[in-house]
Amino acid sequence: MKKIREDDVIKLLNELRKKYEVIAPVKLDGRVYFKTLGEGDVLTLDYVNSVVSPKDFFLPQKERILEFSESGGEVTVEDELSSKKRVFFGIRPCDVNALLILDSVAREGFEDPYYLGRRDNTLLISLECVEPGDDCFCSVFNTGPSLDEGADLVFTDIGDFYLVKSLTDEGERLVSGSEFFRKATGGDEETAGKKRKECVKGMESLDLRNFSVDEEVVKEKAKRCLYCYSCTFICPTCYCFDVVDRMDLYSRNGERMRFWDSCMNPSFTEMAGNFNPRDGMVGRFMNRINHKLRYMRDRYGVYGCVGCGRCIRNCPAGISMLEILREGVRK
Amino acid sequence: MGLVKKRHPRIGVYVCHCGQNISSVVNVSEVREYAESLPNVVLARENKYTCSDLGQSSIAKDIKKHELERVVVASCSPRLHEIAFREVLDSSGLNPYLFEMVNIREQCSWVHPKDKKRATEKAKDLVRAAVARSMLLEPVEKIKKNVTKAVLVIGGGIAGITSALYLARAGIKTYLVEKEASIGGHMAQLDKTYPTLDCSLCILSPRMVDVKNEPNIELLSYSDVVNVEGYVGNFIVRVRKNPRYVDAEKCISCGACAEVCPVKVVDEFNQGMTHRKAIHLQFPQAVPNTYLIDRVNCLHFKTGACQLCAKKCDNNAIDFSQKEEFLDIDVGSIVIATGFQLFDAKRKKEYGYGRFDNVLTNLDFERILSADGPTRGKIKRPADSKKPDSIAFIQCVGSRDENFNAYCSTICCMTSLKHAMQVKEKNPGTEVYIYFNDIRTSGKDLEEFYKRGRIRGIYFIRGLPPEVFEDPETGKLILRSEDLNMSQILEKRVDMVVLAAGIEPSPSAEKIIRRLHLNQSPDGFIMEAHPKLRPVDTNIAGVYIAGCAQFPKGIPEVVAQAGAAAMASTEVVLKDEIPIEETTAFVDEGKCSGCGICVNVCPYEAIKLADEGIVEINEILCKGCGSCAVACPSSAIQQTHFLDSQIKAQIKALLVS
Amino acid sequence: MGSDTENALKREARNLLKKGDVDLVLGYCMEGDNVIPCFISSPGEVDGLVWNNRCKNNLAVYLRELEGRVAVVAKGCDSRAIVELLKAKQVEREDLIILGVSCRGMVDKEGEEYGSCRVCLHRNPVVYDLFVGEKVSEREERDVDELESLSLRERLEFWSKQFRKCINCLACRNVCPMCFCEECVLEKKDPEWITRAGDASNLFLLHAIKATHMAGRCVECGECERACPVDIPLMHLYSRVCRDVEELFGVESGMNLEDKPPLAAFDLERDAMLEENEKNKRG
Amino acid sequence: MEAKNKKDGFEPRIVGFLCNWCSYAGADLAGTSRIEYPPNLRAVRVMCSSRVNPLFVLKAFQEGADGVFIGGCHPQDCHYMEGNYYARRRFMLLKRLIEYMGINPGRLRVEWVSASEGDRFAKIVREFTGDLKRLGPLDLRERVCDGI
Repeated sequence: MKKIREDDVIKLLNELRKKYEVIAPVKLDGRVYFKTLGEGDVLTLDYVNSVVSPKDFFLPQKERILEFSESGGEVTVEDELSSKKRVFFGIRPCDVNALLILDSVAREGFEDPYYLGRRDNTLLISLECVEPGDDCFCSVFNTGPSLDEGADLVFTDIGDFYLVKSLTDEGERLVSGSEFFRKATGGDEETAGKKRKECVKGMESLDLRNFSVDEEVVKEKAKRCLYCYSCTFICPTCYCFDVVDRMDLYSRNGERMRFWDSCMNPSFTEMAGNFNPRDGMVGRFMNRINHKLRYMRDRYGVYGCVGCGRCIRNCPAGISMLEILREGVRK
Repeated sequence: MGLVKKRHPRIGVYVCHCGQNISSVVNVSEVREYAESLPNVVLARENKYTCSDLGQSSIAKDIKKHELERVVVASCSPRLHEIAFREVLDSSGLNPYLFEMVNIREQCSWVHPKDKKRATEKAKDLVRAAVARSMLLEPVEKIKKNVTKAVLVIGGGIAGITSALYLARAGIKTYLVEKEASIGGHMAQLDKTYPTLDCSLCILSPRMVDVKNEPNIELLSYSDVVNVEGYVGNFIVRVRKNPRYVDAEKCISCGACAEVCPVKVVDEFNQGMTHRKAIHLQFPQAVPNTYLIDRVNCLHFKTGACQLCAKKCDNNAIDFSQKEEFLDIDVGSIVIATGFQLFDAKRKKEYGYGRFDNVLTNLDFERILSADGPTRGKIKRPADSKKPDSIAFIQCVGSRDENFNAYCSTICCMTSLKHAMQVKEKNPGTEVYIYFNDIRTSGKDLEEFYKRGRIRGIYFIRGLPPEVFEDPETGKLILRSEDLNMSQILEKRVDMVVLAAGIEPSPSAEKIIRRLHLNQSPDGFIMEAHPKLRPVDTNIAGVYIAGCAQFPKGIPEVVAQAGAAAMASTEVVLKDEIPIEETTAFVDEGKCSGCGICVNVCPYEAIKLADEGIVEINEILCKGCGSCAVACPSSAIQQTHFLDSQIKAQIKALLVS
Repeated sequence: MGSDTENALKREARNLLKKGDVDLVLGYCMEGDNVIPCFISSPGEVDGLVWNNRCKNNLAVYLRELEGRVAVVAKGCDSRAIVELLKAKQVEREDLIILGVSCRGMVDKEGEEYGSCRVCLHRNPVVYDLFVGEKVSEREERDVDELESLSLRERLEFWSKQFRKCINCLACRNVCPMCFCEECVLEKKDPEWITRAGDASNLFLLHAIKATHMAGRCVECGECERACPVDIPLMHLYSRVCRDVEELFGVESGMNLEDKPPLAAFDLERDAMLEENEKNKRG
Repeated sequence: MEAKNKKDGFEPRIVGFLCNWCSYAGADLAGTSRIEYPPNLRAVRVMCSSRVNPLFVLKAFQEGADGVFIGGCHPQDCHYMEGNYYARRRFMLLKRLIEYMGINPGRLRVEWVSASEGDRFAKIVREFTGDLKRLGPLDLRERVCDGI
């Protein structure tokens, strides 16, 4: 086990910036976002979690996936794959678990080379949580506040220092190749353990063994839903996207773009000719809940929710995923 | 319906030299080459004159040979030749709306002669935008509608009578609506007409009778137009027939009823200078020649009693139970001949009309001169029935006056001159003065008429008196003025003053103007579509104007214009069907949320909120301004040929560098 | 705050449901320590109704989707939204019973008053069938907008920075009680005005277009700002438009059923004068 | 600061929406009367100024226009009677909005030009082009995306 002084973290990241693109939390208008660090950016270590989930850096809100052009009847296509080396610093354990879910989606069957290009070239340095946020419920899914797999390095706040645990060889290499890390003591580890326990205590504990989605409850909540679908945009595990070809003026050359879409959007399932198999708001809401809490589990063996609490925090109609879980257990 | 491929249409571009009008500034070859390089352009040509027969036929040939699906011509303003080029497409089997014109003459070569390089760049930009737009053009189908073969003439003065007779005699069903009890209008009130000094009713009356006898005319007198709906070729007009309380079928105009009627009221036809009964005939020659009970004054309607007239009438023509009736008539076109109203001379307070008994208007004086009038044609002072020894006429009362009407009322000079000559004829000893600004005599035989007046010993005084005073003891009227020709102050004491009150638009036209959204000139008259070339057309297709509703004018001009309006209105009703504005707005029903904001901005009431909570656009009423398409927040309304997508393509293409 | 008002509200709601005057009461209730919108259809559930300073939601947004006769709890902004929905024929007056309540400003979980509430000018309902509680005094004037003191360049920078945060989720539109278009022009595909996968200038365009569409419609309830996950100060933009509409055309949206939509009306003489003034000021 | 060094030789790009009946005809008259003006304006012909959606203007700015011109009939002369009255309100408001968002309202110019005012049309384009030269390039896309 190693540790690093809090003041040295920024030095470490500056060091890493020489070789990597470094993504880290910064404050913007008083709230925290992940951002590619540039000159003049101020790193923040004082945060619960980011407003927008880290998925934006792996499955961006919008991206160009290929370019095409036509000339003399021949069409040329050029893929845009990323192989840029990156370090993602400060990702929370819940969000690391969310990436693991996205990984399953991207790797299974039809591979998503655009996502994987970014994912496989990014080192994750996770920051464990020592104090839960108001809406956090990772404890329910065991996706936090501590982390044992999924990242390359895990930092734990132990006061003036961060305890550093490496989970992969690459993480290990990074630690051993840097002058900022020093040996941790048994006391450090003890402090970290205590802090983790404290943190869990402050959160909801639910036994999901008897959980099933209570559709009546969900329907009742659906009535309230305003279909703003910001929950799906900030959710770290929602991965639905739309693809559109943007053509030039003369419909000869163009680019293929993909961008986030939402299952809550009425046009999501709309077909040519205006038929919509999932017409109606309740149906769309139900699908989102079922997708998170049933279908993902059936398919990948894990819940599609990691308890980051972003949707709860942001819902204008006060709809709470945790409440749905509670009701599902209560039943 | 043919198929138009949307994505890669085959485009032909023609860049015009226009002799040297364009090519002396714009590098035409460079523009053509550029056009050729644009995707989807299969050919680009240069022409010396694209609009020439040669140019047009080369386009026609290319359309066939090269299977062109879009044609772009870069030449002069589309306002000049767009229609001609569209016809080339039409006759070559391509929808005429698959054409786009680029203005590189009026808006390029002619205005940028010193900067050839940038003028050429601009021409290229414009061509690029036109090509981009042309790709998104869609064929537009012509809309045609059946025509109702009937005409409505509103107003039964000499203008309306003339129009109605022309139309009816041409075999067209004509409705003539007159608000008064009889047709005839102001002309029926005149004694004589200038410059011939023939008796007004003698020439008018036979025409009035013709109207009565003409089988193609349906005369609706004592009636008002209360509503007009529809559009050229298919107007629906609602007319209210007011009750006369006298059965026209039974009344033989014997006048026995009026003799026994106990109610005496002021007679409007004689300008209030005599009295009539509550049951009356407007004037002896009235058409229709049917008596009428004036409901406001009739004792029966006031008290429920009386009915003396009914008891007296042998034919039982009196019918107190008559009610107003509403008729809906269908017509293809409308002639508006609502005439004028006389300027209210009381508004010109300085002249004392209404205050001094011996101050009259020109129309009052007509009645005094008339053999049917209050004095049986003898000229008498109203105050004491004394024969006047001197009469002064004051011109431009309410006309050419910034306080009232700035325009010249056209007819007052000759009217006063006519009156002066009639005075001289009847009482040669009477002194006659005409106070004037300018004497206007433009028109056939009018200058000669003026000369005749001058040798009759009429005094013409340049310069209007600012005020008329009355000597309370003698009743003489005192006029002080500056004689501008002699540069001296004049004072005249006369027995009588006649004011040449001007002409104003008739308020009875107001409702029709509003209903039909007719354009008005600032002075309130109905505006013609073009002051020279379309003098009887209005801004609304199928609606025409005749007579003083358009502007003050003399009888010959009124009659000529009435004939023209009749002719113009036949242009519509002689057709079986007529084309309708094609670049109209349409609504995508699936996208309309029914908020109705578009209804507010449509000046033609072409948009209605239907029961299903979406709007409907009447493509016939729509004139294609496109305002609704902008008001609609979801762009559910679009304008044909000016689609959002087409305009967006233009904007983008203009700015691609 | 509010327990008298809350009890009165319960009384009225119970009455209406008992008498069968309405099928549904739309109000607020608690879920945990959250206040959430609720739909009450039987007198027995009425006890769950609450009225306090956490009832932030504009309930008008639900009205278009509800069937039957509805009694709706309406504070100032809710009632103004209802007026606009009525004007746009999106709801029927006879299907509504408006339970007016006056608002003292809503606060978030931390007890901080929402921005839109801090500057609210109409806390009392403008239209209602039954009024519950007491009226509150209203602010007379709008606050000075701090953005006004910025230079043009700074303002463009400010908004660009804000819009670069935008993740194009359109929550601001989706929660807006005034956004009821069948197809939103922001998502239109033919033509596509906003390139959905385009650069940030598209987001500038998106928010500018949305602002033009709020003119004469926005009731300044602040739902958009609360729904925005990335805290774009949208109410600055829309309040600006409201202020402009008010200054120019003398109309405040949601205040009067008789008002014509200001951009679908004109006043010949006044507009000519305005045009002259504006030209002198803005070129 | 607004793009100082770009100003030299800068030629503003203007998109002009002209109504068919008055402004477009006025622009044509400028041509037939051979009244010169700078070639910076590219016209888009619409039937009425009321067809010009504020979003056309915003789109033009986004696509790189330095200025947008809207020409309609004089008040009371609209071919469609009321169109320019709606246009007038829409663009008064839009001017204020773009100003608030940081675009100089002088970049949007609305004028009523009759079919007989060829000289006036030319004068306006001359003036507007000059104004925009002084303001420099707008570069909205670049400035929004990169914060320059």
